[in-house]
Amino acid sequence: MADKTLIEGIREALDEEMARDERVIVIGTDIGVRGGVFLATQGLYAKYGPNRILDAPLAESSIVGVGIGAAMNGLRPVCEIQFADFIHPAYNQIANEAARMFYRTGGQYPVPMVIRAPYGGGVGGGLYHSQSIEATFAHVPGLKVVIPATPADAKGLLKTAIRDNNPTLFLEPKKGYRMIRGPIPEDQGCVPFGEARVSRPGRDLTVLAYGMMHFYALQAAESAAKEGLDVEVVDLRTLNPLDSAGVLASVRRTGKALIAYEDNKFVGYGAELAAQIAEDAFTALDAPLLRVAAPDAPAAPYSHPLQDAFLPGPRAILDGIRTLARY
Amino acid sequence: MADKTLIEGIREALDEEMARDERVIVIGTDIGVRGGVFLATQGLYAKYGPNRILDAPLAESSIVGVGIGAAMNGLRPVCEIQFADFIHPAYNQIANEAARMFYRTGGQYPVPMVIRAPYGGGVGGGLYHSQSIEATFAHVPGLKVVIPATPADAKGLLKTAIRDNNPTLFLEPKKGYRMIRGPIPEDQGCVPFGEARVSRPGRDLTVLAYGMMHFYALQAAESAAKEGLDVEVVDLRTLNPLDSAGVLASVRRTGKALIAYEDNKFVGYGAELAAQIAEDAFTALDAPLLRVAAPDAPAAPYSHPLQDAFLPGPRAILDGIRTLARY
Amino acid sequence: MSDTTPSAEMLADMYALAVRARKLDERCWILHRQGKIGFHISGMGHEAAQVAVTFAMRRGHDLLHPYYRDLAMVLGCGMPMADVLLGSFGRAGDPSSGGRQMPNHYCYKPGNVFSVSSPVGTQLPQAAGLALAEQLRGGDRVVVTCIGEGSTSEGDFHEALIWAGVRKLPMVVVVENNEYAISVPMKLQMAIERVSDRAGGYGVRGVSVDGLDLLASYQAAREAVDLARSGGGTTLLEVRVARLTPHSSDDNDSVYRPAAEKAALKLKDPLPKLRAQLIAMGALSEVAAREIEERALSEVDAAHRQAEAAPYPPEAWALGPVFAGEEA
Amino acid sequence: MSDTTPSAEMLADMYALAVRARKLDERCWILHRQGKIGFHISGMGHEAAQVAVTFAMRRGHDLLHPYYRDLAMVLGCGMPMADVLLGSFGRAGDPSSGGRQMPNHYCYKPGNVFSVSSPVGTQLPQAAGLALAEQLRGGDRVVVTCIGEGSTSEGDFHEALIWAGVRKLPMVVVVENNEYAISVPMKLQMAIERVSDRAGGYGVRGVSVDGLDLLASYQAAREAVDLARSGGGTTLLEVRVARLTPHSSDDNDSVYRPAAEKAALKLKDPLPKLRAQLIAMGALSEVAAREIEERALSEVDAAHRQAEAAPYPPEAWALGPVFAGEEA
Ligand SMILES: Cc1ncc(C[n+]2csc(CCOP(=O)(O)OP(=O)(O)O)c2C)c(N)n1
Ligand SMILES: Cc1ncc(C[n+]2csc(CCOP(=O)(O)OP(=O)(O)O)c2C)c(N)n1
Ligand SMILES: [Mg+2]
Ligand SMILES: [Mg+2]
Repeated sequence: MADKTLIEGIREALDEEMARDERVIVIGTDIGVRGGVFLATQGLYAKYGPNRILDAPLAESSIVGVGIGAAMNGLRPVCEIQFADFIHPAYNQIANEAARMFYRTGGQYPVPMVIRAPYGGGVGGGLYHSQSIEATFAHVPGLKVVIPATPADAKGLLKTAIRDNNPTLFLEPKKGYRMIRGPIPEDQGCVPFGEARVSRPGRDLTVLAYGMMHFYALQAAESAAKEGLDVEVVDLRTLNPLDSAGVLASVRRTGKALIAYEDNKFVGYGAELAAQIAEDAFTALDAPLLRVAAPDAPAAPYSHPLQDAFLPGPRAILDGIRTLARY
Repeated sequence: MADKTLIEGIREALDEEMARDERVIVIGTDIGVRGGVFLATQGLYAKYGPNRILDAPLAESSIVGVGIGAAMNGLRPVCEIQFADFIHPAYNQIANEAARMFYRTGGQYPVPMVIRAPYGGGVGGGLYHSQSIEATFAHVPGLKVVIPATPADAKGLLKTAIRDNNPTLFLEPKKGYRMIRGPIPEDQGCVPFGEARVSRPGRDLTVLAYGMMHFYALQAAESAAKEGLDVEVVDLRTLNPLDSAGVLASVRRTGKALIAYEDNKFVGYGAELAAQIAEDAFTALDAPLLRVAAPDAPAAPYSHPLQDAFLPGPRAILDGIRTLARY
Repeated sequence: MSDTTPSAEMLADMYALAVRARKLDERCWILHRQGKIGFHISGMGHEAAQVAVTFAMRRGHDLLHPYYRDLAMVLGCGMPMADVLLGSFGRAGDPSSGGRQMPNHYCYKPGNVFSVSSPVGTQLPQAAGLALAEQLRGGDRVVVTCIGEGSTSEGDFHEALIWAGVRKLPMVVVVENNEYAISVPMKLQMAIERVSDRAGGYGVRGVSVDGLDLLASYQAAREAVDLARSGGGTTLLEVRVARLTPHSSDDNDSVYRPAAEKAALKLKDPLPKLRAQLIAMGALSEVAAREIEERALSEVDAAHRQAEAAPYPPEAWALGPVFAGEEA
Repeated sequence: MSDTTPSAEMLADMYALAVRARKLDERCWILHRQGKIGFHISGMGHEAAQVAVTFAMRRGHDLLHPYYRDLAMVLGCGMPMADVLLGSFGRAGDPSSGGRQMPNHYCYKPGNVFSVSSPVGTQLPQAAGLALAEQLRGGDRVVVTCIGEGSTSEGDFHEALIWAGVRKLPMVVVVENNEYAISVPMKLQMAIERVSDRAGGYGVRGVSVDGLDLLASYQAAREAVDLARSGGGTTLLEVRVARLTPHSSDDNDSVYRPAAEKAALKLKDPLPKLRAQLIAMGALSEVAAREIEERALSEVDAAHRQAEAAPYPPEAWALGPVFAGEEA
């Protein structure tokens, strides 16, 4: 089985789900003939035509709002936001509308919609092509938040998202689009939500991560192994629902947890992981928790030395591993 | 000194700051002749006229966006969002623009702007007049987030916010507007940001809270005292900057921390408090951390029994205190 | 034109709907003053226009994404009075939200009425999405959505109208212009005389009509709905109405509305005018009118009794359902 | 009209600015191909309109809130070429952001140029706020802000234009219409022929002009700026331009732009046309034109050398400043 890229996993999922269910449509900017700025929809316009792949006006609130309406009228839209940084104009439609619709109608109107967005830094994108937005949206009740870390998961989780009857924010680590490679089984099916994956078992401590930081965590664990440290790496895969049981089980096994995320540290997603561990696995802890995250400055700057200084990577994780191991 | 209400503190701060500095203007809907839907600006239109108190079109993104522009051109706007739930359309202007402007211009363009918004539940407002939004915005680097819990702080912190050269989200616990009463010194000056306040010293455990939950925490602590529990209550006052040192000092003294917030629990602001404690006061902890917060459903429902079931209050905090005390 | 002229029977039905909405609305104000319900936001003064639009639709077939003032429209789409009041009382049987949303945040699935939100303007892109789905599948249902004139200042209005124009969506956007957004007068929302002047910028049809005149409104609405159904795209239909009440039960409009203006409001009330007009036209007799009014009142009484006696929702409804269960 | 007709000297200056922008722009594409800079987004094809607008302003006095294509405008407002390139190279000396923002996200405080953001459309409400502050203090500075035609679909465009109309703000909103938003053609953004048709809905003046024609653009821009300064409110000024390049250095436009259309672009280039026109008018001699071109190229060379040799920012700049220090 030849390795594929993460973006191929995305494209295959879209293609197969569109072939499988004609209610699936895609809405976004530059997704038609252009095939998306990252080519996630390449070839789909030619295959499914303008009634399934809809180039939208440059207006994110409407991309989501129109998606909600279409979802409530029998379709299953996949809305593409070109960069996660540009989802902000749609925050109202996502948080106040899509996420609350099912609850506010007492379960009468589900909103089966996926919002895809490339996120994260390291591509020289500066403040507005580098943001991590998962904490903001994981906090919104009624919205599922998914981040794949492997090509197979990209495909399997996106399939699940499209078939799920809830609004789902599907965040794709854009730096990993072509950098993260791996096998995708021919018959790759849906990957269930709410199941974290121990991607590297270990005994000394647990690193909790997702997306690009999971990729780096594996590298850091590899380096740590050379120093005799046996690090367990857990890939969360879905941030909401979170596999709390899986997270706690790992931490209970190892007694130490490093929480790695690329977003700004303060009130980031890792804070929730820390809180749950400090509430529910307190007695199993042999050391303080440790978060490795981006500083609380706006986002990764453009200039390469600044970008490098800003973003946490394998080295920062390895440093954290050493600190925790020493404790 | 006769007691005043929290909303009076707000109004006095606006009035005094407008009198003091003619660059201060107020922008919002229904803030003119109407005096605001909660009467925060009552009397100010008559006093300062239409060039200082500007009724805006019903368009929150522009209320903030226009505020940013005015702030960059020499004014000091106070923008009112009628309910925190309606700030969502302005998320882009706040998070991408106001908060990032200073950093992205290398310190050339500060944005001295306050965004005031009544927030929180308990007033029969249903899903869209009850939301807590502090976690979402405290996570945004470059934005200060302030929540007063007393009339004096309402006045003193708002004065500070207006004089601060950074964009500040000033969240007012609307249920407390008239319910929270207390003295406001005649010469009430600025209350500095970043200084939490021990509003009730105690030895057995610490309750960390802000806004309405601080009000309830004092009630719960009172009840607990009758059961022989000596509870310390800390009012955070500013969520960003957070007085981490003050928080940690209290928890180190008592060894136990209950974190109370009215927002949805998952990835809420309390998670950050938990994380910092679990990182930096781990060895001082005698018990797991405990969060008392709203469930992860959209927001407080309208129907009174549902609203009561949804919102955390003194009873939930007291239950938490007992649990922690027993540990 | 002639084939869209309402029959005498239909005119009587229209009057009946307007009266039903008015009587129920009045009851809500009373219930609020009595402290029995926590909130009310009113359609009084908007009824003629709302009835006109409702009758222009194929009710139960076409889709309605209304806003909080559209009491006559949701009644017209089949929502029982008792269901409205169950919402006002926050009772379990409330079909809009099971007591979760504030009163007047209507949702009535059997009548194809979509859920009213509080953040104004959000329904417009959603309505465009409803219409887009209809168009893509080749359906013949028209989407009607409503909004206040103040709320057209929100960016969502603009974005939805762009979709409407670009894709010629089968939609009617009804702007109920009562010249106020709470206290903010229309001239602070727009530097134009008629909201329909905004249509030109979107390549959609714009029409303004006296929304206090039911017959004129019906003609305009009917043309808009028919045009949408026949592939002619969206109409931005402004109905000029009057807000006969304060903004809501939380508002005191004497602070910002001149006394003379308030006094003159009575003259704008579309109902007495409609009544006289229909009687003059012979579409209604005085007796029939009175019968309609009495029937509406008994209906209100019965609904009131039923709703007030209904049980509150179980506490568990505060917690969910938040997520839809899985299905393939 | 006659008093706004540019003198020969001014025409030569205009040509010089257009040429400076073009030469610098071309250099950036080369630097990108050489892998020396990470990104470039171009103003080629927009220069005539941009120069016209810039010269209509009181440069250094009026305020400019531009967008990423406005290279000629920021140069016209006094930003040195080297400063532009310091941004492209991500060097410490970049006056826009100290290397924090992507290239072409201009900010130049000495020239009253406000900071370009990436999220499109956000500058418009901000520009309205700049203009509001100016108006409230009785100042005479005009605010010029620019946006692409695709970005006018964002809600922020609508909301800003509402403020502009309601408050008669001293502002010019320049829509640089190059008929594409990356790959999305204008007809998917709007069901109208001219962006200026959107002005009517806001009660502001709307003008469309051939932005490839510098003289026509100057007249239109000058009228708009003068009107704004004299209290006449905002003009929505559409300049019809051509995007001679792919959207940015990340784009491949041959996927979506027909080959014939691409081939025909050369004919649209405003610079050769302007050159010939000015020479025909006698505003410029062939020699003078060549001198301008050569001077521009030397300026580019010098700026290039300076910027490439400049140091990177210190790592600490990644962390801040995030917050402004306190002052009373
Ligand atoms: C996004 C948002 N901002 C503010 C409010 C508060 N609010 C509720 S109704 C209203 C006025 C709406 O006026 P208009 O659109 O003219 O409708 P009308 O009530 O006059 O029918 C306001 C400001 C809201 N519901 N949503
Ligand atoms: C809010 C937002 N959404 C998407 C983008 C990505 N993007 C950058 S430029 C652009 C096209 C803009 O087109 P137009 O406004 O016509 O300006 P042009 O580039 O043609 O001059 C897009 C979609 C963005 N920068 N901001
Ligand atoms: Mg109105
Ligand atoms: Mg364009």
